[in-house]
Amino acid sequence: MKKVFTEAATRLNIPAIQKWKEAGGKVVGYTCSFTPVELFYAAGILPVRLRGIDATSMEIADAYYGPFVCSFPKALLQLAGSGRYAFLDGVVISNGCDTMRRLDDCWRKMGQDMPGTAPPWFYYVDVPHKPDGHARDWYVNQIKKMMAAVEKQFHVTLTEEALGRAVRKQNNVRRLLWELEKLRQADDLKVTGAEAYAAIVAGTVMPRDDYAAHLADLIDDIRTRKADVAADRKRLFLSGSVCDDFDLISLIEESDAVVAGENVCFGVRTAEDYVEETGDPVAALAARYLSGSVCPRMLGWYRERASMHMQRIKHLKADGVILQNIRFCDLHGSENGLFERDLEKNGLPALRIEREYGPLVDRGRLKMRVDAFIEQLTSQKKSTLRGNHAT
Amino acid sequence: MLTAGCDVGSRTAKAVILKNDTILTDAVISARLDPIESAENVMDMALEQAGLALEDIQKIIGTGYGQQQIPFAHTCESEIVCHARGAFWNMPTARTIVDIGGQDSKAIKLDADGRVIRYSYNDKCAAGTGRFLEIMADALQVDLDEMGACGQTYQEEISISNQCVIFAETEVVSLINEEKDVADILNALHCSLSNRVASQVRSLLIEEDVVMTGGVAKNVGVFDALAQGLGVELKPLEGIDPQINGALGAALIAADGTN
Amino acid sequence: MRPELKEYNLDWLFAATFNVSRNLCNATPGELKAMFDYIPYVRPLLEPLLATGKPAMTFLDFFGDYYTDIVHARENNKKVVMTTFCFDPSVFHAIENLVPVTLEIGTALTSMLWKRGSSDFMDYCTEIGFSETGCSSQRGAMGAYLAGLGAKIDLVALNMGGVCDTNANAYSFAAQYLDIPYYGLDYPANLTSAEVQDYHHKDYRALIQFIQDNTGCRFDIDRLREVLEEKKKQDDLMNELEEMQRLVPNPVPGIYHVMIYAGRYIFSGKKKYTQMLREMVAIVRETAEQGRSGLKHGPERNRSFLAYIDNYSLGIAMIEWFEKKGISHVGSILSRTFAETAPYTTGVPGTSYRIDTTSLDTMIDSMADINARMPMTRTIRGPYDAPNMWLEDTISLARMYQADCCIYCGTPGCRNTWSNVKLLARDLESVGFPTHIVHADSFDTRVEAWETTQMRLEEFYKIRGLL
Amino acid sequence: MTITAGCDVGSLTSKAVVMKNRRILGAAIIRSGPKPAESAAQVMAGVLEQTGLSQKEVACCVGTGYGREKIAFVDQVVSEISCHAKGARWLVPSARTIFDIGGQDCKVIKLDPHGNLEKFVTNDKCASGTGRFLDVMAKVMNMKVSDLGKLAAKSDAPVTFASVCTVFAQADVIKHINARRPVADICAGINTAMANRVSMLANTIKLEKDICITGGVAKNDGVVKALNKILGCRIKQIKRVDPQLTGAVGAALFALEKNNGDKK
Repeated sequence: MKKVFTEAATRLNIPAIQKWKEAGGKVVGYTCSFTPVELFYAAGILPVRLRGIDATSMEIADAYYGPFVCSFPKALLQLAGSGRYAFLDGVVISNGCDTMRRLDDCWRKMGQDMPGTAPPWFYYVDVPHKPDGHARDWYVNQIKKMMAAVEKQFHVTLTEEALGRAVRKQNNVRRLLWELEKLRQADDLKVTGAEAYAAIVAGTVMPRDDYAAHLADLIDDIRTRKADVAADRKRLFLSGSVCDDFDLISLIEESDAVVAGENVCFGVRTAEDYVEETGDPVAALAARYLSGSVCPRMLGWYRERASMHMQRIKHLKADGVILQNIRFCDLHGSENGLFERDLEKNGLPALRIEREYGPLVDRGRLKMRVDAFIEQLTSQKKSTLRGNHAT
Repeated sequence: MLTAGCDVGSRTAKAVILKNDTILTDAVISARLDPIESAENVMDMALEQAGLALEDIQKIIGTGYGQQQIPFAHTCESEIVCHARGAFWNMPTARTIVDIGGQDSKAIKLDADGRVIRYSYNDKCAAGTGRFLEIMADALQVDLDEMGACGQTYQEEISISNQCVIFAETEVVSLINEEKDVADILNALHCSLSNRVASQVRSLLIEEDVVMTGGVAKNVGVFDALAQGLGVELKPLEGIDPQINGALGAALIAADGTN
Repeated sequence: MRPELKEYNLDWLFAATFNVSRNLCNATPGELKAMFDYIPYVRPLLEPLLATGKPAMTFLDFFGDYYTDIVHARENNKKVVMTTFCFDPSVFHAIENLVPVTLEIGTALTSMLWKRGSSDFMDYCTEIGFSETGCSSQRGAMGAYLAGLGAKIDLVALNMGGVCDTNANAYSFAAQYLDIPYYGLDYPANLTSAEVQDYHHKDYRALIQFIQDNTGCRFDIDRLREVLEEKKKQDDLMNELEEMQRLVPNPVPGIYHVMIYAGRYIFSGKKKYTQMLREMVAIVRETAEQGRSGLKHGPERNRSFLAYIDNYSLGIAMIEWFEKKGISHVGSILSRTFAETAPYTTGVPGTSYRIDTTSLDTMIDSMADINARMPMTRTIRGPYDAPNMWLEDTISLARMYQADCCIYCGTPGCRNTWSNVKLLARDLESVGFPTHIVHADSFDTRVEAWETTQMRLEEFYKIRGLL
Repeated sequence: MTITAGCDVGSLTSKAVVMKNRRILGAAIIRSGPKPAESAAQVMAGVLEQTGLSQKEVACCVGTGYGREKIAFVDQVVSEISCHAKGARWLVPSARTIFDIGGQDCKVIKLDPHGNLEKFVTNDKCASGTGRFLDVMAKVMNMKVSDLGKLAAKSDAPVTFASVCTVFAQADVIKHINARRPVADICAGINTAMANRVSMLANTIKLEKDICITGGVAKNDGVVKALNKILGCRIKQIKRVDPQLTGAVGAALFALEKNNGDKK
């Protein structure tokens, strides 16, 4: 376990961010993985994915949001309202889903009620709900607009060179993450889900150079390891709504299972998952961020997601899949239903769970279901499962 | 002139008898299954204490969950109005009133003349109501009236965040199984309830003085946690049992009407 | 789903219900009374509906046509397209062999007409893997079609992505579950910029391509022009009703609103819908001339604006309750057009649409603009407090119709409005509109019993001194 | 001859079963105390006394249920889902689907033709559809849960509940009582509400016949009848032992397998 990763994955204002601020650097938070972070790196700004970790109560957030909405944006609002996000110089909110785009409404209102709880700069970016044709052109323009807004707000100029450099750096990180994925595909699994997940989450909040170096270390270290952490344990794949909750991973790994891979908003999905380094960088960014339609917010593109999902699960040699979604997350909530159906058609057992974002509640009930799921995998003939991977 | 208010709630029934605008007597009983019976019993008790008969009372106003079933009430008033009236009479500086009842919790905003300007009920979730505490008291086998004091002695801060009351109960059971201290669990429950209610009050924009009415106000644990959740000073009613506030308000409104 | 329910076809049930009830219009009061005893659950909708006279006759008539078309779609070699309420269907009517099915209409009807509402269909959606917390307005009828208890759906086309992802998500689930093609128009937060308009136009052309590819049929230009010309007339008639609604007392009956938008969602651009609107205008004119209110009895004691949608449980219980209390319903966000000729849209460039039938291109652009300015695709797309969005629309409409207060009614499945309705209510209060938030589900009485909703409403009107 | 035992420590009740080969020697059910370890010891002691055996004569013991991790004397722990499947399959060999409705949650378990655990669903969203729902309702009606079923049988017009939420349904019950609705109809309404919730959960996995029901609620004929009606099929009820013991029986059977396995 790399301390720097676990720390980054379990704390909000991590040393790396504090150092960055002390050096006079700007920090901008973003809510959705469709935000092209490269342009912030190019502007010398640190983009940080917003997380609602350890929001134990919602007395502030519930004053703005209604009762029937996802607890993730609520948790973000709660933390902002309690001053935990005071280090942000700006926030980019996008239309990830209905509730998330309304974070803009709620956060601005809270800023009026409680001075100092809103960042000095809000930017709303309109990501199309389809990846191709006129939608892609649209997104190119939106990225250009956002770049102009960043230049104006932070008094910087975004040169094509700078953008190119940022793209190359981020691509390097993506390739490293794919290296990690490849290591997790090995017959002998050398890294636990908790460890890998920490590394992946850390990648959404740490400065690039810093992160790339640590990630490279981790990968080298894993290569030297001998023991198979999945020996006589089940390899599980975790999928669904955004998840920053390490208790969930450790709860799964406390039972006879290892999380071999995950598909939850961040991280990489395929070896091809990088930004074209030649030609117009903005067009390349738009193309990459819309490609693969990796989130159910890309309505009508389920088949693409499903096949990508299936490929990864097979290559990671998962014995079963845990499909989780946050309560009131309709997008993942219903897509998990389709995944469950299609996975089981392919002989891959799935367990669906609905949870609240943030501190794990009801550990006992959850543990019972994970244990039972593992017993289910054991009692069914492995051959049929492995057989599928072979094909 | 004699007026009375009768507040039939889901867990208790209360009655207050007023002479002009001084409280002659008040009574609180635990509710019977049949609201009519609750109403009659509590009223008889109050009348007996005051040495009066029902006919002596010029006007009786009913309120609360079972208001429609009160046989002897001349009219009914909503709990909102009654709690507002009672609290304002008790504390003319009150601008925001919080009442946690058995079935629902209410936040009420008053203007300088004690008129209700805005109010809200708990979001559709029982985890923000007195019922929450009742069920938990059951699970912990603690007397409802002792929960508050008992929770004050907590050592460790734990959080119970489950949305569903019944699942929260499961959470409590597992905390007991983890051999957590009852005081710590109670404190967690008080915070969990208070935070739900706090957000409800915040959405109306808090204006001081903020006063808490209703039986739950006697639970110091909830009272303190709520004050913390609101981030302002929370005031108790002066010199009366907060539980009778609804009935008191009803009696006062009855008096207003007859003057 | 309960086995016995699997024996009935939803479209057929509706077709039968409306085809029978359209004959009731000529029935004597005695006959009606006898009839109602046999249909206790249909009565709460049918009785107040029939009370409106002529418009009801036309309304029942085209609803009968609508579901009969759906029932016979197969044998008439017509394709069935599943779509949503805020999608203007005139484009479908411009194609010979295409029949639209609108889920929200089916859900509302089951909630209004059936004892258990559409709860069995809603639960069926959960049973096949759809999110239980999704919006009930789709889950109701969707369950029936996914269970094969309605017309076989050939394709899905709608316009809610970006405005209401929850809605679009239900349709994309249906398309995937039935393994049929899907196209959704996509809407950014902004409404008025040239960039957005261009995006709308391109998106709509792609939709038309999609429809042609998947139905194997082309648009009949003359037919399209005919439909749009008809729609112009309809907009003008709706505007006239809206205009008269400004009078005190308000001569427009509350139930008209539901009839107007229900009709619009299925019959926009069709002659029978125009006819219903004409009949309404005639009646309202007369009422207005006599200086009467549209209420069945008693004076107008309060004017309430529905800041979102209406409640469709137990017939039209809420609208009937308004009637009883002397509250005149001055419309909801759903019950209006945003045509450039509409009283409150004139002078606000980009927020309204113009129907231009000069060429195929101008007609397609017009349809794109109409769809981008349906009640919800216009009003709840951007931040609630941005220009021409939810707050501004609500305030200007409430003021225009001299509303005394606002009521929010919706569904717990509405991520959009439940994310900011508390803010809306606050702001409405601050400009002087007492606002009540109903926690019930407009389509599913299991969420909150109507008695509870009614009790809270009573309390609101009483405490805030509105009656 | 091998003696094995199963101990099922639930949040409301604790059960223990002692088996000789595949024959049940003794069984006990007690109310769970606050400490699972103690409840386990207590219920186990009870069975041993009943059967005149001592702990060391038990070749192998498997623990299950809510407090399984806390039981001192077990050789292995298995989740209650597997144990209920195992036990039910042994008690009703034709069973392919098992409803286990316990105090705190409701599980629907599907077995493949060989009796392997194929799929399961549990109620994670809502507590209505659990034994707790009936407890709470019975408390409001101030009658015993078992009477709900008996009385419901007399009803031909069950009331409908506005809310599915256990807590709000309580208010509904009170409302119906105040409205002077016949008690039988209210009881029937409670059972139907419960059955509706369970059937929705059950239908999320394709039901295979035969279906059998275990757990405390299995003893409530009213709910079972309502379920039969809604699902349109006959649920087999466990007669050989108290259905509440199914999990413990399954655990004892697992213990036997483990024991034989270890010998080999």
